[in-house]
Amino acid sequence: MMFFEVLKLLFKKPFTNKFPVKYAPKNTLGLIEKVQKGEVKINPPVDTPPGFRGKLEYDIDECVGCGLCAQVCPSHAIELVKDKNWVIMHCKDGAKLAAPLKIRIYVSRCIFCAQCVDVCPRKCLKMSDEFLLANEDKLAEDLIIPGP
Amino acid sequence: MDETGEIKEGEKMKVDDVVNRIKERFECEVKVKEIPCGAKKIKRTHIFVEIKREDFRKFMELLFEIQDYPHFAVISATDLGEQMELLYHFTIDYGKQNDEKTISLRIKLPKNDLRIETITDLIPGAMISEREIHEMVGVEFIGLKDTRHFFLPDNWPEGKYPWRRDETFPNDMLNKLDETWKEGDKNE
Amino acid sequence: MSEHTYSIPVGPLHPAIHEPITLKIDVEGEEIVGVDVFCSQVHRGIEWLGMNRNNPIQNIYLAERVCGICNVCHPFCMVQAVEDASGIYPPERADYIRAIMAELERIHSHLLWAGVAAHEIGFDTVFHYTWALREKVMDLIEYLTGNRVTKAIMMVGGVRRDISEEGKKKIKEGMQYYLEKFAKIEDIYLNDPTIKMRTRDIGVLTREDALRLCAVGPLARASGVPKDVRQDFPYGAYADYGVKAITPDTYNGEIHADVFDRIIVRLLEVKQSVDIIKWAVDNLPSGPILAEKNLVKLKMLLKKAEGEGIGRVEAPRGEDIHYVRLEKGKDPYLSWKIRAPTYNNVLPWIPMLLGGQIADVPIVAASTDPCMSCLNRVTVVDEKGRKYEITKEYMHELSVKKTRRLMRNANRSF
Amino acid sequence: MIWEFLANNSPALIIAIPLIAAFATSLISRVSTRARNIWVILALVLTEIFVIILLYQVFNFGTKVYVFGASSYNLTLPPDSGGIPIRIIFVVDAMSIFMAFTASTVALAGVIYSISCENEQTGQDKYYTLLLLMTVGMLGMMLTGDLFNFFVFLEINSLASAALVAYRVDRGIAVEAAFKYAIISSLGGLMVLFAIGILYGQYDALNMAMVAYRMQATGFSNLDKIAMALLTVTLAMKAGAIPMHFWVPDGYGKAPGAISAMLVTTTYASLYGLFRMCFTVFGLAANTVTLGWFLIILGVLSMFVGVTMALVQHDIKRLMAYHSVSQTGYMLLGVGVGLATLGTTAFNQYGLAAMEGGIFHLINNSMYKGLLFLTAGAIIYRIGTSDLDKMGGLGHSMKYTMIFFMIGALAIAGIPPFNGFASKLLIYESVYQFNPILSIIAMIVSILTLASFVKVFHSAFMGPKRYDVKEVPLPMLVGMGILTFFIILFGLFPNIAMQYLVTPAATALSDPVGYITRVLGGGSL
Amino acid sequence: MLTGAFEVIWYIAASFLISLFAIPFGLLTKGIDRKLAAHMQWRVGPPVWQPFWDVKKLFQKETIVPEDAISWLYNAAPILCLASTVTILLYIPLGPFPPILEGHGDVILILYLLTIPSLAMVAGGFASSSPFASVGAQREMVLMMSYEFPLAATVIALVWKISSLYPQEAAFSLTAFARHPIWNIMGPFGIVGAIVLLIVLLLVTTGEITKVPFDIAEAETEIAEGVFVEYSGRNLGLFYLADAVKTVVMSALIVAIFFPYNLSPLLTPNISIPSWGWAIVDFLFFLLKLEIVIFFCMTFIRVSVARFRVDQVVKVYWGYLTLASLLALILIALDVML
Amino acid sequence: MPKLPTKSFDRSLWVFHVNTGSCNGCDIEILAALTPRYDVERFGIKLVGSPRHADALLVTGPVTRDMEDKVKRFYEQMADPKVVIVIGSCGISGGVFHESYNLVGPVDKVIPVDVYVPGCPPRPEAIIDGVVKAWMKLERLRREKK
Ligand code: SF4
Ligand code: SF4
Ligand code: SF4
Ligand code: SF4
Ligand code: SF4
Ligand code: SF4
Ligand code: SF4
Ligand code: SF4
Repeated sequence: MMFFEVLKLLFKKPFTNKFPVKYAPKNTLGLIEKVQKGEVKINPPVDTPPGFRGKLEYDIDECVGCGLCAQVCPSHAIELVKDKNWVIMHCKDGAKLAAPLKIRIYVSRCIFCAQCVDVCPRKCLKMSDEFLLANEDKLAEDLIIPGP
Repeated sequence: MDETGEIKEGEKMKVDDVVNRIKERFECEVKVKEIPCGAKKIKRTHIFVEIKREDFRKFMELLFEIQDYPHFAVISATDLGEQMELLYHFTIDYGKQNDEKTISLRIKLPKNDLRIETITDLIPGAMISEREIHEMVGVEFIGLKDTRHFFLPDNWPEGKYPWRRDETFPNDMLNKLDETWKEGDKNE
Repeated sequence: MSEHTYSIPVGPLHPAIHEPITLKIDVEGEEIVGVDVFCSQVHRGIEWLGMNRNNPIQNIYLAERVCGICNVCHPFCMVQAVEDASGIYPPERADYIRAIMAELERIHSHLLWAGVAAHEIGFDTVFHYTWALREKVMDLIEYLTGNRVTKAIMMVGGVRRDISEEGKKKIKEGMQYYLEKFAKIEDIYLNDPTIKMRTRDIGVLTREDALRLCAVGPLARASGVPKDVRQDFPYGAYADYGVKAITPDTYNGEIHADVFDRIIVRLLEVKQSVDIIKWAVDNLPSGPILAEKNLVKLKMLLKKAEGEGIGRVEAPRGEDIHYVRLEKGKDPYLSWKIRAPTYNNVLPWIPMLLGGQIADVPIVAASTDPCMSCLNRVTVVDEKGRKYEITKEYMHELSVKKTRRLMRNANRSF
Repeated sequence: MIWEFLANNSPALIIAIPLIAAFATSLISRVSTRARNIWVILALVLTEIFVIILLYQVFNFGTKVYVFGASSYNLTLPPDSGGIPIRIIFVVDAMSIFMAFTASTVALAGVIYSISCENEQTGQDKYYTLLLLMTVGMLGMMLTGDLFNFFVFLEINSLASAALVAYRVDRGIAVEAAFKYAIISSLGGLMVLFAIGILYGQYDALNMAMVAYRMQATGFSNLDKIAMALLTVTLAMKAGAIPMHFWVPDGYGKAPGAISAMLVTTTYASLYGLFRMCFTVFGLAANTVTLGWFLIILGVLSMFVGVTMALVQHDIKRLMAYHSVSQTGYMLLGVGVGLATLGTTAFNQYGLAAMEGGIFHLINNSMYKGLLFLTAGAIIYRIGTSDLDKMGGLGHSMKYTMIFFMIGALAIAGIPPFNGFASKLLIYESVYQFNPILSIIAMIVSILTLASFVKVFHSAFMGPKRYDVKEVPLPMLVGMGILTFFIILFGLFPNIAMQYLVTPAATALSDPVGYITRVLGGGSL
Repeated sequence: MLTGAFEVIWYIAASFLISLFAIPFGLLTKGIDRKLAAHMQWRVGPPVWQPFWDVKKLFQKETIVPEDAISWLYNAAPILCLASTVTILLYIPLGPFPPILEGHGDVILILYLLTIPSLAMVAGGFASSSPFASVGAQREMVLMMSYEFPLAATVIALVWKISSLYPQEAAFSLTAFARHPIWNIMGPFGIVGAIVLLIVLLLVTTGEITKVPFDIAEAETEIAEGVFVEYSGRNLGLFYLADAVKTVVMSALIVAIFFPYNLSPLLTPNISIPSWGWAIVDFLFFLLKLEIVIFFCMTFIRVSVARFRVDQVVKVYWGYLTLASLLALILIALDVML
Repeated sequence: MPKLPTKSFDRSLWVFHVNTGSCNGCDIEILAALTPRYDVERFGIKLVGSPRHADALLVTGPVTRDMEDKVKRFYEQMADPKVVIVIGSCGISGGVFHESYNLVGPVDKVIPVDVYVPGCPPRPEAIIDGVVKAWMKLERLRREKK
């Protein structure tokens, strides 16, 4: 029987987490401006736990371009690209100028499996807790983790 | 019923018994695979049987003798090049603690004669699976009443079978969704 | 009155969407006389994709996305099959963590189902309430795996994330929460007269039909077939626990095999899951969580492996089976077959809906916890079995007849 | 001068014009069909005009007693003459003229409608002749003050109606329906004649007033009872009340559209007869409570059974026919309550209102039921079938017919602001004091009626286009428009109808003494 | 003639005024309903002004007429629906203010006027030529037929009692109800009967404004919003408004029949403020009564039960509620006789 | 050219949800966004059962062959002004299903898309964020128009 239950609930504090604000603002852009000015505070979303799988972070300097991440990525989100900075490589047949490989990640293709993070031998990939990624453009700068 | 040693013993006999009964009737290869699991290393039993296409119905009869209603799971198909291998997965002795066995029945069909009897008359629940195998690899089930597409759209081209590894695979229908947006790629 | 048989579409694309399946219902008078099912809207060719990717590791995520709801069961099942085929067996700790994950998923899925079922019969409060309670397990899942829905926890030969002491505490807390709330949920679903009114003796699936049509999971159990992979064919930690399949007679000693019984079975299973999780956390063995820590090596091992394996897992909706065949040097599988539970639970709709009423369709279909939406292609089957596409005019005529029937019935009930 | 003469002789003219027109029709049609059409319409327009003139007279000067061929009615019935009628005598009280107004209006609308509706049929001359004869019969029944004349007009009317039902002889079913109708009518006629015989034998009079007067004087004998039973049952049957309604669906269902509409008023002529007998002839002598209950029970049964049967019909006209039965129930109910309370204080409290309701409903029903039959005829005219299952999508092209239909349907369901509501409201609000259950039933029937018409509306007009048809021709729309005008008029301003038509009618009907004194007292009393 | 013209102008002005009150108040009521329902579902819910924004948006949206629809009827239905709903309010006393069309404040008239909005919906549903809309329209008809008996019985039973005590009154007039509040004139049996009738009427109201559990005509999970499935933009907005006003109408009717009390007679001896002040107080009190009635017949019921099936709806109305109202009728009959 | 969105569009957004072959992950998160924890109804967002009523189309899934023209039809049935929000990676780019014989997507190849919400599945809050982005886009458009 829900009759009594609903009456009880009526006087209970709602379960809602009021992210980002309680009600829809009249003017969203205005709200954002106000938030930037610090006049309005945004209610944070439900906390992300440690180890949350959000948008990738890439440490380009550590990357050796082994391509393992691209190999295991199930959704083809990682692309190997040539570094813009050429370096001198030392091989057994002498030194030569080469562009080492780096990667570029298309976040809007990523399915946040963290498989690349696990496989990377240099631990240069990490998952942040950023997950508010909506964008009008799927190729926006925000959604591409640029290689070189 | 709990998982004491005795019962495991009994179960073992039961597996042998099943294997023997199959071997008695058919000239075939029976593989038993036992996989231990958990901390107690309790074993699960898979029985693989390979028979000839001609024996198929007779085998089904035997299956119904072993258990009044064997549970049919699914048919999987593998394209082996010249042959198409069908694997019927059944389970028997369900409903009891740790007593179930799977029986997988392997039948190889030559590519040029992909036909086999239906089992929907015995087990109506096999209908979807037969329809799926029919549309995906082009096996004809003799006696299957409903042969419409189940998973593929209605306008799917005739004679194209997506799960085959030969020229009947619809190569031109492949779609690289991730590539479609490279054209507009600003960073390129 | 001349009665044509006609098909009606049921709830095209409504909020309770699962896997889209086309459901055609032939109606004659008030009665449903024929049911037909199609499933082309959602076919993404996952098996084919899996057979053509680079390596089995990628396929774990593909399996995870067979379904967003059963997203532990499918990978679980697949890695089981791959492990069988390659002989890379997981360590014990991994077995237990897998079981915990699978049971958490069952809790979330059953609560999700219960909410959706309430929504189907227009009981939105219960829907909101149940889903609010469900958030706890979602948080738990997020804490343990890093995402609320897709858990990405399975790996061939083990699991990807360990459960820390902190995690154990959180899990226990969560289970305590559900033990407390369980009484209330039980009271809402099993004692509310309007829910009972809409579900008792509706959509009956007899034991014989359940067997004949190979029903699995709670659907089969509610019909009195005590079939549960965790019990019959235990895998991983379940072999140690000894699960007992739940049938409605454990609750009230009778089996009606109707929608209400399915509610009973699912609710009791939530409780069972809570017990299993508590047991598994308490008995969590120590040790590694992966048989082969180095992924690159694992990849090489799998590449060299040869053999076939069958994975079986009791998903929230019933038995899930994967068949995998590996061949040396072949990327990644020679063969992969997925048999999701709904695959088997679709045909039982036919006897369940036959003879029922049109208004029961949503709740009966939902009672198998299936995948339905976009039921928009309407085909007519007439008495001779001829088929033709329905036209608007025809539909109009039928709806006219329908009014008459309704009015006559209203009239009759004087 | 001439006007005065015409006005004074209006009762005779009302009968004479259509009668003459009827026989002249076939002659004139030799000239041209057009001329004939104009002729027929003209005749009915004239009739209508005289009805209105007479209405004016009756309203202002009270009951009019008219004697054929005598300058003064005093000559006819000297109080000491023993009541033997020397001349044909018409007694036009408010009730009679009320009925005549209804009948002539519907007839006018019907005939205009027929002009184009029937223009493709053969034998139109006969059609119009019969139609006019039918009108004559109806009007005669309503205006006469004489039992035997009543019988004669009844017969004229029955024969003409039967012939008209069979008018579309190409259909076997129509003939069968006509046959049924003819048999019922003649059986009924015989019974009426028999009853009149009984009364004549006892009281030696055929004049209603005289019979009533003498019956009251001598007391209510067993023979009277038989006569009363015969008369009420027969007339109730002719009025289509349950359980003697079996001829109605066939009769209405098979007749051409305009005729169905006029059949409605025809049955009401019988209903009028029933009321007249109950109130004026037997009202003083017999037990009005029993008689009232008899009408009430007939009414409730008709209401309920009629609507229930209607709900399951598949043929638009049969469906409407059952609704006629059901609507007749309301009138029986209203008037029955009036009769049952006649002479008690309750009569003034609510009995009169109930009667007013019943009588008001009579004219209302004639209008909207007539309209509905005309729209049904329009549909059949365009698509050639009356099977609801075969209709659909007409709303796309037959916009006006659809609007007329909607108005008719809403009116019959008693939805404000149409006239059906006005009269039903009177019934509900008075009858409940007699017995609340009756009111509740009346309200339920009303909503069931609505449901049934929504069904028709949906089947016929809604849905995707199925037939490529045009709107019906103008004359048909005009015919429907006339009735619609009254529906809306009476709906929006029920006071007009109440003041000039209904209340006088109800008062006149409930006052048998007044009637008798007027006739026997030489009119000047 | 002149007075006639004046009257007409007055009616038009009055309808306008009434809609000025009823539409915003109806929307506000809807907002309050949604807010309360949300809280009963353990969530925050939309602000109470939400319905205003919804309507504003709907009116600014494109209005699509489906190809197969009978366009004039399709477009006329919503207007008719709203107009007729507003008209009903002219006949209902609003707290301290007598009905504008006084003397016609007639319950039966109101009951029948109440069918017009539903009929407009039915017509609109049929006119959109969509199968779902047709099924919805038919269900709406079934619904209308189902609640008719209990509704009629309720009204007639009460009126019967009043007229048996006060034969000189125009018993069906709502002002008669106001003059003789039924709780005051009922004996013990009658009180019980009246309580039963109040409950019946509350449940009928739930059906009349098509809310769960009787929302079969719009059942979203079964027939995808039913009657309204093809409507969009302005037309949908008009229906939305009509629904809001209808809620006010039904609750005002219940208040007028069962709770015609005003605060002023109670308080006048103690406090003295000008008479317009009392009018305001009474009016506010009336609004409060409306909200309470709406809470019980709409918000509370709809959050605490599941939707019924069509046959169950018919069974509830023709079965249980009919029995209940007959029982009440008998109780009141006892009361009249004793 | 779609009509310019009006101001109050912001505070009343009725959405219609289409599944074009998704895995249900995103769909249940959309549903979750309706439930008490997130309760999008407080922004005036309502899930409706008919595309005619909808202001926004939520699309999930990589668009299977069967769903292609259905999605198009739903889009066309919606009254202007309207927005399309794609939820989930597989609708944006095919995600994990990026090459298959039965897909014709991604969504933006079939109908114009206004906002993309990456995630697999995105959290309910991310879906709310997507809606906010849609509002911002509309407001910006309106400002530019002025
Ligand atoms: S990490 Fe492995 S793949 Fe990368 S450069 Fe080193 S050896 Fe090569
Ligand atoms: S998280 Fe997964 S999907 Fe995303 S880039 Fe890494 S491997 Fe690819
Ligand atoms: S060119 Fe040099 S650096 Fe490059 S692969 Fe060969 S040896 Fe290595
Ligand atoms: S030797 Fe150098 S280039 Fe070769 S695998 Fe090792 S790091 Fe790479
Ligand atoms: S796996 Fe690591 S190091 Fe190798 S390419 Fe990827 S990000 Fe760079
Ligand atoms: S896994 Fe099977 S059912 Fe699912 S989409 Fe792929 S082929 Fe279809
Ligand atoms: S049946 Fe299972 S796998 Fe399929 S959609 Fe439903 S929950 Fe997901
Ligand atoms: S984005 Fe991911 S979770 Fe969402 S539907 Fe697609 S595959 Fe499923």
